[in-house]
Amino acid sequence: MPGKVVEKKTPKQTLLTAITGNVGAILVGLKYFVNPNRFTLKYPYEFIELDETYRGFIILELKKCIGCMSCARICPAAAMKMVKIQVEGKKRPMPVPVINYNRCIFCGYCVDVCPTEALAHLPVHDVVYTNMEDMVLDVDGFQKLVDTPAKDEGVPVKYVFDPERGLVKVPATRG
Amino acid sequence: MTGIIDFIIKLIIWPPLFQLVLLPGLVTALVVVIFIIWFERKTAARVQMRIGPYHISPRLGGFLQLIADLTRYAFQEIIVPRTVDRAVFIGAPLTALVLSVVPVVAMPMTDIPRYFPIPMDYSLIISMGLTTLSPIFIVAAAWASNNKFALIGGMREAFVITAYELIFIISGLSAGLAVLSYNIVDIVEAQAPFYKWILFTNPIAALAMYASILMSTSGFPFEIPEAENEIVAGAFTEYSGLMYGVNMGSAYIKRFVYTLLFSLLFLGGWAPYTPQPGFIAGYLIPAVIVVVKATIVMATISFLRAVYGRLRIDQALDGAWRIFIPIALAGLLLALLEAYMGVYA
Amino acid sequence: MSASPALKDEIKLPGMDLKKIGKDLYEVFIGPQHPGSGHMRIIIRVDGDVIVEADPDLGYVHRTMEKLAEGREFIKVIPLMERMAILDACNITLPYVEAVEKLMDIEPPPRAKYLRVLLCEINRIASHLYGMGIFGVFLGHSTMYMWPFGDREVFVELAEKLTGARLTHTYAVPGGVRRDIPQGFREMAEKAARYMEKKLEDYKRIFLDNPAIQKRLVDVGVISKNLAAKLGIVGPNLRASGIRYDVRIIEPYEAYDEIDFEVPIYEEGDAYARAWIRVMEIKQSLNIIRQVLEKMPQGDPLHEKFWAKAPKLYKTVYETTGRAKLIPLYANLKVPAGRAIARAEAGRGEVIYVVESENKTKPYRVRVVSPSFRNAIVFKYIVPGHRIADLPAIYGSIDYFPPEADR
Amino acid sequence: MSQKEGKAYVGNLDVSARKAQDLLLNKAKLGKLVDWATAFSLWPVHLTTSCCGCEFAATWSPRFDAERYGALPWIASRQTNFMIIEGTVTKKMAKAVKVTWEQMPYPKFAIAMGACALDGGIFYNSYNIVRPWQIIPIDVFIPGCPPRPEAVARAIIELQKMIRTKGLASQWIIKGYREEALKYYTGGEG
Amino acid sequence: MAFIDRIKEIMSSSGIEAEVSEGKGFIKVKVPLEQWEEAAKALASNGFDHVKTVTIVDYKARGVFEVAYHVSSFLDTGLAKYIIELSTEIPRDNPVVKSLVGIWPSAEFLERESFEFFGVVFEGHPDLRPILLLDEVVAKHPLRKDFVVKEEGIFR
Repeated sequence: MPGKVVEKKTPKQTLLTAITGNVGAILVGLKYFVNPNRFTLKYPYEFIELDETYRGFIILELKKCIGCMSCARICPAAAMKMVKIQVEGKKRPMPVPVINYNRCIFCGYCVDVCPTEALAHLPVHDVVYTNMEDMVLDVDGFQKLVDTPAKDEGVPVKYVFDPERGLVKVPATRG
Repeated sequence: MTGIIDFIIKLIIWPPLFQLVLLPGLVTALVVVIFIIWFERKTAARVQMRIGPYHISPRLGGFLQLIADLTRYAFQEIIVPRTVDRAVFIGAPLTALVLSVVPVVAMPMTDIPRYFPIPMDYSLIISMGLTTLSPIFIVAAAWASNNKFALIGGMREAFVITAYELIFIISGLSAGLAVLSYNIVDIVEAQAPFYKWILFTNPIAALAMYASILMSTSGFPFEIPEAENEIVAGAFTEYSGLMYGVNMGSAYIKRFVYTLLFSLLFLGGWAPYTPQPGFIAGYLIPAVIVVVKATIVMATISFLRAVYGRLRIDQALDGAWRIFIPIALAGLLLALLEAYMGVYA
Repeated sequence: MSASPALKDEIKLPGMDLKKIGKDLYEVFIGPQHPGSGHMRIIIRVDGDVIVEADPDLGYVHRTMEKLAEGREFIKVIPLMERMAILDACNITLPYVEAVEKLMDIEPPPRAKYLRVLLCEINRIASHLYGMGIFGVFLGHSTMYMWPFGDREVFVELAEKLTGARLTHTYAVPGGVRRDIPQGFREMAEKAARYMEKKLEDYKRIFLDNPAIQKRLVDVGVISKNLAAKLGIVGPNLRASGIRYDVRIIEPYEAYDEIDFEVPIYEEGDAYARAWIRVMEIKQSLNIIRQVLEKMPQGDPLHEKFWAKAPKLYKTVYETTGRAKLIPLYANLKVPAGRAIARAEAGRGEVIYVVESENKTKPYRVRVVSPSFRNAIVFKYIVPGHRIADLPAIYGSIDYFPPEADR
Repeated sequence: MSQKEGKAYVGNLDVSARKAQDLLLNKAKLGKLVDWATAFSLWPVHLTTSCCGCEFAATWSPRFDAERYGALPWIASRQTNFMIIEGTVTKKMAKAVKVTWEQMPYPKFAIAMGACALDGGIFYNSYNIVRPWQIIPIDVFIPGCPPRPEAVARAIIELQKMIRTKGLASQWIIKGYREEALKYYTGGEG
Repeated sequence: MAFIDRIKEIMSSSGIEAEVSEGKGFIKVKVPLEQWEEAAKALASNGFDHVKTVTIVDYKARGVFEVAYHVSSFLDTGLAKYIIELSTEIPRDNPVVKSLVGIWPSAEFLERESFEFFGVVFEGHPDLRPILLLDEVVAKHPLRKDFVVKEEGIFR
């Protein structure tokens, strides 16, 4: 059964609502002042351990790659390009994907379309650069593990849902 | 040599200068303002489920944040656009800053005549009169900026100040009327027992004065003259660097001075304490008590920013003329009644 | 301000050229660098404090999506179109996917339909909370900015668990969806819904029932029923004016015809009603999320055309991680010739796509009209007569999102 | 009143300001203090260039709360020192970006956020966009579309480190410009 | 009576030679350019009160622009579920069409947008200025098929 329309009315303003409204607003403010529901991530000292399914940076496992070029063809931002390199066990140079993080939009199409799971997401998404050239990776760079810079400074945490406080921060162990 | 040091010490503790510069003048005001802005940001953060300034000094909960902001402002480029009226653009905020702190020279912080800044019998009227000076220069600064947003902000400042200064003065006078004296010392002394604070005997006037402080000193979100989402900091749109710091500072100092007056008139001043002879017991301690009370009042104002939104200018003026001026007049009547019945006789 | 010779070479923005305006009027530019506007500009002409003329100047975020879509394969258009409202990503791309499906004459499996509805409603809540947050900050109510943005994170987290991305989900693809729900998702959603319902009461007390806010909103920016129809505005703004129009009930798409929900209507048409309607719609969306998770049928995530032929690895990946991998055919999806129109109710209103294909791998023409673009006309007709201070209130209540409008 | 170099009633402000800067920063070694203060007082100007603004807003929202770093989104460009380019910059917006950047007093810094602000992202071949590094000098680049709020926070931390170790703020005040930031500045349009 | 017949009836009763056909998600009403305004009036007087999109498709090979208004109704819930595509064809070298802003004010911004992207002139539009683009970009009429954006190959 589809939805139905329900007519509603906004509350009227009277002198009484003016008084109760003011008092109510201040009381709610006080409630949060006395018992704050803080769930701030203290970022460099703590960092969120992302799920394995998170669509973060991408890593190439060269052994599995068959050079089908599906990833480069489906890349919406033309961030993934093919380069021809000589691979062990192949006679002719094989096309292998490389990535340009200047463009990558982390849509995960390439990972999803890869027929051999040669591409995989890393649960990392807080890397910054001061030089744009560092973001254009070659085949070797594409196979390297990108790790979150917060790892050296902080501890991993996870957020879990809670009916009283929305999200609650709990410690997590990496691995 | 010792003569010079003696002279300097004497000059420093010479009441008018001491009060204007050190306590509760410029220096104390700055310390209180730094505390209050930090408190404001932390309170808002607390209500808003977050932490607020923190990383600059994790152990102090980010207390140094304001120092960093001020230092950064102090060393930033000061842009004076080509289209402004240069002299007024630079002069007006500085004048406003000086004038905003001037009213404290008329506020005695103790009842020992030796430490009165300027002994006089009409200190209430003089101090309230002096508070009305600085807004003029904010309007001047707005005019000099030659910017449409600044102009609108200046106009709003003029409107709001006219309306709410009136409330401020009426409710201030009603405090004096109850005691039948316009000398702040008399008013404070009359409130010596806790239950005789005018806040309790005349809450109507206190409410009116509190509201007028809220509105006329432009604290977020009651900063109608500098509404950020409407007219981009209003009068101060064009100010940068230290000049903007001066503007911000003078707004907060003004609020501090207003709340000083509020705590003298309604919260019993140095009330639980009776000044004793001697510089420390007779002057410093009572002054600190007044400053602490004023800070608490400012803190409540800071808390309200987390609860309220901004009013429209016409609604604010409507509230002033239609609600708060009648309330202030009712407070005046009540004060008259109290004076007649001799509550503070 | 006389034009001194040195000022001549300075940058000119559109609208800055000299125009004749009334004698007592002066022009104020609200935006694009202005905290009371987003990435758009409203040129207003003011008489004293009262606005007499408003001229919205859009296009600051026009990123040429319609043109770029003509040069890209069908599947690539989804992330492209998603960028116009990344906080409402599933809703805004769904009609495109539906239009492509109509052209290909396929229908997604029932489970995919429910999953789409699930993400759509999560997005709708996040989008409404975003709108309320912006609304709050426009009224100088900083808590009303922070709370919705904080609570939005609950739903962003929920969407992240489902799709693997915070905002740009790229979830629905022709034929189905890309991921299945992870383990324990139902409990998470239930907890989030319970939290949100409780929190909405606090919103009411600090914002909607706050007399200072009521004063700002009641009878401000009134759009009457007839005017709303005349201007062709959409979404919650339309329903706040008393028009019974919601694509979810007018033309139920996906699984909406199997779900029981209410569409709140307000007759007042002012900014206050527009604030209320968002709160009410969040409540209904929570209700829909619960029902979807309850009624969700079993089945494949993708249409059998794409799923039956998929290699074995694909199915193992789907069973272990919930990722429905796409077969390489998607990279060069050939869509039969024809024109299809599809519409959906996005967070801000009806979004409509006209997709024309000529039996190639790239669309011939993709025309999209987003809800914000249709709402933009409101500023021209509603704002005049109000004070400058009302402009942020109206702007916030319309929940205008410039990237969505400019495409 | 004459408009010449501040000859009005207040003395020559520019010259005296420069002298004071020289005295304080070169001779009194206040550079470290300035760098410290600037690093912890990066106030981004409110200029939302595109849809990464959603994550920009989320960065200042309770869960990530970038105000902890002392960064407070501020209203008017004149009072800020920090700009985050949030995603695509269209040709129309580029002019506004340039105007805003020039309105800001130095020392000022900029971060480019999101793939669109780096190399166009998904709009790499659009006819209506500008790469922001063509119009203003950028200090830190954040990949992602949109980047997570943590990445924005990471960029702020990175910038703070750069300011404090390289003394960017004090250098800028002494010289009036920044050499390393000119690397990306190619004139561009706008 | 099927809805499509009702549209046919509306058109024929107003004396308009319209080709009415059913499309995927819409009902196509193709009218000759001369009867453009009358057709719009006929639809408007039958309860179609707003325009959803103004879509222009450039058929370069045939040398025409197809101008299509997708109209529907808000106030009449019975009509709301249908989208009518009112379309006509105009020559590419002289792209002029009557503006329908007078009939449907909701088309105002949509027509301005079509004007800047295709250079189609809407006669009688009260305020025909570019809305999204800068003048130098408008001059290229970017959505016409002869303005080509370059796509990149898949090899670096």
